[in-house]
Amino acid sequence: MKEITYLEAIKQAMDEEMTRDPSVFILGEDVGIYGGAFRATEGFLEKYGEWRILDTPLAESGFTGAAIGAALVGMRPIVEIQFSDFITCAFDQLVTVAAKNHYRWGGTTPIVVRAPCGGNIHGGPFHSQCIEGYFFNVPGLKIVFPSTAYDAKGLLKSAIRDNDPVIYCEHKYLYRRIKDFVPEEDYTVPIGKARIALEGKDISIITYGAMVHTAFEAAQLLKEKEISIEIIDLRTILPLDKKSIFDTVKKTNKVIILHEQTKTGGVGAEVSALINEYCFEYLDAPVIRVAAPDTPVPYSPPLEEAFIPQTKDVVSAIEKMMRY
Amino acid sequence: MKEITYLEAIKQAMDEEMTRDPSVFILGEDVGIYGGAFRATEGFLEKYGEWRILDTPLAESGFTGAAIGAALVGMRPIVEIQFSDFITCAFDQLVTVAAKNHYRWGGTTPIVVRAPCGGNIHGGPFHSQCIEGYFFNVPGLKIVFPSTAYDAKGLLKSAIRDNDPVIYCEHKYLYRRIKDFVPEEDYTVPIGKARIALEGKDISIITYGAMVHTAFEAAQLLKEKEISIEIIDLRTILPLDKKSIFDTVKKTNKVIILHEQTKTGGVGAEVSALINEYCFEYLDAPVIRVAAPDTPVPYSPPLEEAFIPQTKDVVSAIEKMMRY
Amino acid sequence: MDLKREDLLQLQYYLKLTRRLEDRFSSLYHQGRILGGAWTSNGTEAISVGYSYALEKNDIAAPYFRDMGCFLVRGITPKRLMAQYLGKKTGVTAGKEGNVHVGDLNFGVIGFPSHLADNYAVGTGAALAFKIRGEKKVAVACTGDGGTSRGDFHEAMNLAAVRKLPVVFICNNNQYAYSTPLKLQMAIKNVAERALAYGMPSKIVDGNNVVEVFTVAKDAYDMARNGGGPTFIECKTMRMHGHSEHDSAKYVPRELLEEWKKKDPILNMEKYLLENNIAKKEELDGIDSRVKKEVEEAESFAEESPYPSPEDGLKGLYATPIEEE
Amino acid sequence: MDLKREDLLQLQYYLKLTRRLEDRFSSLYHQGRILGGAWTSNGTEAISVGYSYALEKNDIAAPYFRDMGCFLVRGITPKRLMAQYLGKKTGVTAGKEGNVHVGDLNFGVIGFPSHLADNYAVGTGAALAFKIRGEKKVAVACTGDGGTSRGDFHEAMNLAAVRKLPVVFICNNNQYAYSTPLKLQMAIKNVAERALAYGMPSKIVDGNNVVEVFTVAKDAYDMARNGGGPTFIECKTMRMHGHSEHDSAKYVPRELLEEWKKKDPILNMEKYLLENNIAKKEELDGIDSRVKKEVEEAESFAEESPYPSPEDGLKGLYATPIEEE
Ligand SMILES: Cc1ncc(C[n+]2csc(CCOP(=O)(O)OP(=O)(O)O)c2C)c(N)n1
Ligand SMILES: Cc1ncc(C[n+]2csc(CCOP(=O)(O)OP(=O)(O)O)c2C)c(N)n1
Ligand SMILES: [Mg+2]
Ligand SMILES: [Mg+2]
Repeated sequence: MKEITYLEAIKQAMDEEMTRDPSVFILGEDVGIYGGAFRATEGFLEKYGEWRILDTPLAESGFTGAAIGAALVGMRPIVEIQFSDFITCAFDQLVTVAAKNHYRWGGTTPIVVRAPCGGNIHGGPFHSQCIEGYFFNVPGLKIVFPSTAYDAKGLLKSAIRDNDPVIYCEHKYLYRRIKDFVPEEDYTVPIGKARIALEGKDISIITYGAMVHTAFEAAQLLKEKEISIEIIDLRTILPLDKKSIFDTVKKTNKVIILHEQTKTGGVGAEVSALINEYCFEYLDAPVIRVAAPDTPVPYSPPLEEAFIPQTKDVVSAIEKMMRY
Repeated sequence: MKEITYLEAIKQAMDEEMTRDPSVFILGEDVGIYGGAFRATEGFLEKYGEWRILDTPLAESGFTGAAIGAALVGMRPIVEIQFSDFITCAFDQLVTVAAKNHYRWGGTTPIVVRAPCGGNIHGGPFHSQCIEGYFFNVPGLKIVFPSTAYDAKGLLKSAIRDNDPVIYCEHKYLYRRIKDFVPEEDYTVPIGKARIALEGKDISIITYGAMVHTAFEAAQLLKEKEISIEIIDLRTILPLDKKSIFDTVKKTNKVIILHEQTKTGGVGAEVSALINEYCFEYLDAPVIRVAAPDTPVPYSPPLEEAFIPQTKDVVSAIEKMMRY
Repeated sequence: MDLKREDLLQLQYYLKLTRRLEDRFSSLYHQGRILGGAWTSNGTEAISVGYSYALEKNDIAAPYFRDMGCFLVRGITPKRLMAQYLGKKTGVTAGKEGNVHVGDLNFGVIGFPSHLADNYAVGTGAALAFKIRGEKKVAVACTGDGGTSRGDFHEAMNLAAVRKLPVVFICNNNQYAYSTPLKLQMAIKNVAERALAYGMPSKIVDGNNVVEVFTVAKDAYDMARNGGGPTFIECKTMRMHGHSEHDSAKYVPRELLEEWKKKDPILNMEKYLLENNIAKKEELDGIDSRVKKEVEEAESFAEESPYPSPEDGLKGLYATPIEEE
Repeated sequence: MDLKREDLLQLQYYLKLTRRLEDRFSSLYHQGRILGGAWTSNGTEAISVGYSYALEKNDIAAPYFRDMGCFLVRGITPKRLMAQYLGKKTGVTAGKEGNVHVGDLNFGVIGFPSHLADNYAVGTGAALAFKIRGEKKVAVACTGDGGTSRGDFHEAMNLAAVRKLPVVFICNNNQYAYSTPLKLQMAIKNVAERALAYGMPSKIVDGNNVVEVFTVAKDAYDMARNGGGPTFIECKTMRMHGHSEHDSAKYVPRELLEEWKKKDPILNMEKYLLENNIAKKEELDGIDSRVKKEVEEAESFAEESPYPSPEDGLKGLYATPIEEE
């Protein structure tokens, strides 16, 4: 076991997969000589050469479309979108082509789209968004969002080996801020499976991405008040792991859904609706969503702090629910 | 009062607004000499000339962006997307620019994007989609979806006069199939307000678009079985009219959400989550969603029929709920 | 250019097969037996037949919706295409997709997504794969004159040129995009001028001359295959039917159609074959009967084929489905 | 070209103001007092200053993120810009947006969305409005060399050319897009060649010569204003800082920077003013002190300004909010 950061985990996953499988290659803006805006591919150009680490023109739709075409004829491209916000420019290729190829005519499109997401880095409206909402109503895509270095590595390997288009959301705030021990040998984390990040019995927090850490902070504070929190880290957003969701509801009977994405039409809405539909009788209180308000991500520190769900927001939602 | 089709209602709304306000103009593919793929602008080119009815190059992003720019300097453009499916090509301009202009820097963007949506016309995956899901997690947009000729006209006028970007979903299946009596004089239907399409007391069906008519068929069949259905026609999808939703829940205590859009991450998820959060104690049964399965819209008749929610699906969901 | 006699006859066969099959689609559409819509390449068949016939077996095509000739030349049978149009289980997409929205990688054909020019980028990606793997294959991608106005056209052409990828871009310039004439689509005289923006060589060919399309495409493939990079080929032609079979195309001047009728690609080819003593009248008639029979058989096959069953529509979303516990 | 002495001095003033203000942003960023990021136009200021100075009051600019000169010339004050960078309530966007992601229609400046080339389409739309209304106004839109690879560049240029809209497109060709050199961005020698695809006239100018940028832009505006349609102007220059202030730009050969340092636009202009006896050394020093003072005042103003309060972030989503009952 070795302790590595979330960013290092991403880098290792790509490096090991590229070594293992010659069909894996990376394309995007500044992934080559610069090693990527966040340095996820540092040193890769020297190691793999300019035909497996492609600095592309500034053209998200074109290079995502090209990745799709390469995938259809047997490659496993990893597309780096410099900031996930720019994925809007590749929306058509992902939704129209990649998502529907297999259903429509049997084309297999094993691409991974790495999307550096999320706020708390003072990036403002265009360098802070969570983009899973754009793709959440699109059948045919898979979406994952790791919260730990262990999962970051294991899920990225699974995504690369998967035969469907996977949007891999990686949270920029976590890149250098969290570390984990990961095995030295090859391992994967399955797509489609949530994990119990913390076992508890009073209330479940269902969450993912950077908010898993916010949930932990809340759980820590609430422990002192003798409230026992269970944290479910979804890890895969699409398709959702319904069983894990339902199991925790049946256990604690009280649920908070927490995400950094804006509230309306967010992942939390679907989780809540599923719980309502399938676990109605197990609920001892309404399902509450703690999420960002319905605005772009503001830039100024006091605004951004108010935008991103904070530990105190989670704590007060839980205290309110305990009183229900 | 005069009886007109849904399509005629759309046409009249545009015609009257163009006559009333010289800042209104229309752009898109084949809206000029051809009068639009669905004939919504037939005769307009002769009447308003080639600078207010613009046949554009085949370039959804470019002409949507141009509409945004024109709107910022005082025009009120109506963008026709030939089939709503092609709106994926304009996604970036709508989400990045139009939706965020006002919040980010105070720019006012009064554009209407007409999106001919929906299936049941044997159009297959790319001429049948409901696209509200792509935009439902995007703060800053408004989305409306009329189900009657009356609302089609009134909502389109409101959308044109509104100062924010409005995505106007119009259901192709309804174009020539439904008729309403509409006033001869000017009227509008407010954005943000649902309507009670049918008063009832046992179960509420919350729905919108073409599914309102499916809900009516179900209500008709259930009447014979002495089940009284209330139908809420949302009309505006974003932002949702929470009060109308909560009022009906408080009245009937049982809710079915019905939509043609695919289930996961659909509008129904948000409606269900809101009900859970704010009307938990009023619920006598789980909130059930009747929606399309999570696949593209298939072409072949038996597949398309299985894809689109049918009256019988609604009836059986309601019968099940009545037994709950 | 090394077209043998058999090749020339095959080209004529494919032109006629495409014409007849699409004519049949058109009739069935008008009879209400094909639902939704029907698009034909009527009058422009030489383009897809020509560029496809010039490919080698392992090459890849990323066609657009007026490329019925491509599906046929690459080996997708009239039976499967007819069943596709009728929404039958035996269709290329087993009823999931309709009409021209089809592809089959067993025949090296990438599916056409409705969104024009998307396949320019996708085709470029196939070429990128060949380049990365060091394979001597090429990709060909096609779109209409209207499609060249889309962003994906630009992004794909540029990427292909920068990386000198083995891809050839075909443009079916049939002078209209639905009702939109060229002068509202672009302010240049030839679509080929678009290629100047990328430093990419371009060619203008008579899109109604299948031998010319074949020859120019073949040269471009050869160049691409040998590391010479991409070429853009503008094929000048005229759309002889409406945009789709429901469209009477009143916006097209009748004289324009009269003029182009004389340049019909099948007549052109027939004349060429006869005047140069390459084929006899009887042989050409033989092609006609063969084509007629094939299309009839295709129709019977499709009519007799079952529809998919409703559950089939729920399958195939993912290549690797995730099991629910 | 009718630049009076005052105009020439004003141009030099704006060049220096832009330089000094951005230098200050850079320092504050490195001190950790500006959060997120800071981008400068260092070495390329003549472009945005030149094209903006040539506009008339009621014209519209749709700039990109290296156009600080545009904000300043159009009248957005250093105070509001400094407050913008510091996230203060008195900033142009009151803290909603940061740094260069800013616009204010009171000064005819459309906000810059981060997504490059989006503003080419938006600017084209402003020109379309002018054309529809029969107003004699022009719009100018700007992007970088990298931005010209995007689909929106293509779609906007084409639309503007087809409709002969009164819009002028500027390209800041500073030879890099982040770390990506021109040769990986396009396979042409001059970005201006892109315009050939649209039948649009283009010009190549020395982007480090503010008088040249001004003059060529002015001519293009005049032509556009009088119905002559759009022009594409490539301004050749060199990005002298990193992509943003965190980037040391090791990937840029030092000799290239050395060479371009000699062509600094402010030095250029100073030489021109002195050698032609247009201004005296003291006058130019006067500009320096004026600029210094303004930037200092801007900083004090911004430092003393309050932050927005958390509730402010919930306001302003819609222009016409929908009241909930
Ligand atoms: C992105 C996109 N927008 C709109 C359409 C609808 N549409 C289908 S064909 C067509 C015209 C195509 O013109 P062109 O590219 O010249 O091809 P042609 O039909 O003439 O062969 C349009 C607008 C589409 N398929 N894709
Ligand atoms: C659509 C899009 N993709 C990616 C980015 C991230 N990004 C910001 S600036 C930049 C490079 C821009 O290069 P260029 O257009 O040459 O402008 P310059 O920075 O050189 O002035 C990139 C990739 C972006 N802003 N927009
Ligand atoms: Mg055409
Ligand atoms: Mg640059």
